[in-house]
Amino acid sequence: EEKINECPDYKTAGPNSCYFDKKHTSFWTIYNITVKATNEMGSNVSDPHYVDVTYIVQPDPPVNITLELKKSIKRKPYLVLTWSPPPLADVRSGWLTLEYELRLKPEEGEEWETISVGQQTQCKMFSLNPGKRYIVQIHCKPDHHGLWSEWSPEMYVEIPTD
Amino acid sequence: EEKINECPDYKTAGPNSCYFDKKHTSFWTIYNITVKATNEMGSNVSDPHYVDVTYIVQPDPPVNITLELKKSIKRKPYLVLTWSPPPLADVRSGWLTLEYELRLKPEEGEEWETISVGQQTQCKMFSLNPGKRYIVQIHCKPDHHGLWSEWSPEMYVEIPTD
Amino acid sequence: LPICPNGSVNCQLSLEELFDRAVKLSHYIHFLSSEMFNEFDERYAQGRGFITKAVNSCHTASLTTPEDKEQAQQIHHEDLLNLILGVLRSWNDPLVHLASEVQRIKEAPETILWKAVEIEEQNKRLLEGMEKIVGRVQSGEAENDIYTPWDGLPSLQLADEDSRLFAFYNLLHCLRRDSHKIDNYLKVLKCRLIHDNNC
Repeated sequence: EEKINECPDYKTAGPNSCYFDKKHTSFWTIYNITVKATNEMGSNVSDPHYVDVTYIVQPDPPVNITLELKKSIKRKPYLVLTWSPPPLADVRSGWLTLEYELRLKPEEGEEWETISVGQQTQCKMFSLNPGKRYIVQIHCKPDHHGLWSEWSPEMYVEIPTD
Repeated sequence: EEKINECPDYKTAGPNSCYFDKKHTSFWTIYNITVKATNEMGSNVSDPHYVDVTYIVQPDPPVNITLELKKSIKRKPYLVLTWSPPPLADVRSGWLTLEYELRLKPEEGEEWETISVGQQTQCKMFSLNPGKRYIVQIHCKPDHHGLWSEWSPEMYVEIPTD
Repeated sequence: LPICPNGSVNCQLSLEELFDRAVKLSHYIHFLSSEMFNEFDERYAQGRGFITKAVNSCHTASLTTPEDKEQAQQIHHEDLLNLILGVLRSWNDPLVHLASEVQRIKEAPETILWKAVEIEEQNKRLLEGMEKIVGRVQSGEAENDIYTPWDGLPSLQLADEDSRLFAFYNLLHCLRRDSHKIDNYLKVLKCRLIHDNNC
């Protein structure tokens, strides 16, 4: 039989909201959420909204991003990027596995070039235009389901011309 | 205890060969393979050859290779290459992660310049000699273990002189 | 790096290699299961309200599985391994029938048909690998009793289309959920046993 629970916290997320903390949500469970409105005339219930938290997890952006310019054996410049998972995302235990995507573009360019790097936390970028200043950002997502994080703050790097 | 199995198929791969299809190879196992030669004088067994199929995976070459000549803001020509993973390699699911290398050389030149581009499926080539005709090829390999694919068919591009 | 430095003495994959491959396989199986469910949902379930009935009706529901990180971390690794084995075994039979029954769905796209067969094959392969891992890690005899039977075949063959499609929807929904559990638990075990909880 269906157990109906009232919203545990109407305040934390501001007006007209309901906040479910970890104690009130578990993975692999489909929650049927309805909103009931009542006034002196009576009350009415919204259509049900079905949610499994597994599919709506959004991590924070990656942190500790480093950019390092290196030269290949044939003196060609390439960029080594490293980063760390967001601190709150517990990847250490294996319960959450993140995958990453980075994007870059010349500062005055329009089009971002997006590269998916799977679960790695470092990446080598080749084919960079000497003399150009590039903007680089990284974001992450749980490996199967959930939402991409926001992009990390913009970082800049200038490729030498010699 | 070690189970010894005879070669399942002496024909498919031609003379003096043994062909193991998917049903006869498990990737949880290291195989100890020996070849026994017999004639009227008696028989003899080769030294064991140990094989882990994950280490000998060779993908097909990349496909859908496109070459496009572009002009940078400072009117300098550069080349944009894009390609796709071989169709049989399931990279989308993360089952197989491929890394790529491309090589190019002026048509009449001797020496190939080889550039590793990690998991990217596109690459920009700067510092090309105007007026020169280049040959370009790409190959790929599973990211940890396995063998490089054959090189893709040769593609040609001429760098304009103006 | 030679594969068997000291010849055939103890010439086998390391526990780390076994776990690496098991995790890669479970990731792949869950990826396929998710895609198959989404494709089926998009094509056959829109507007039929199947989700309301699919709540907690999986044949593996009787297996007590960790529902959050703390529970997964408290459970002993041998128990979690045997639980994974139990869930995998419980899916052998339904996956055999899914692969054949899905061929009978009206205009079932090739991508669904191919995935049903591929998942069945890879599930067996993962089961083979898990038995090797358990053999390595387990002190005593591997427990064979964790298993839940599946009696859903008749519902996949119902004459009434709506009921039959709901049966498929529910099975695919459960496969997506259970394959995600297996993938998560294997990643937790790998981090615990191989990387000392420092993945």
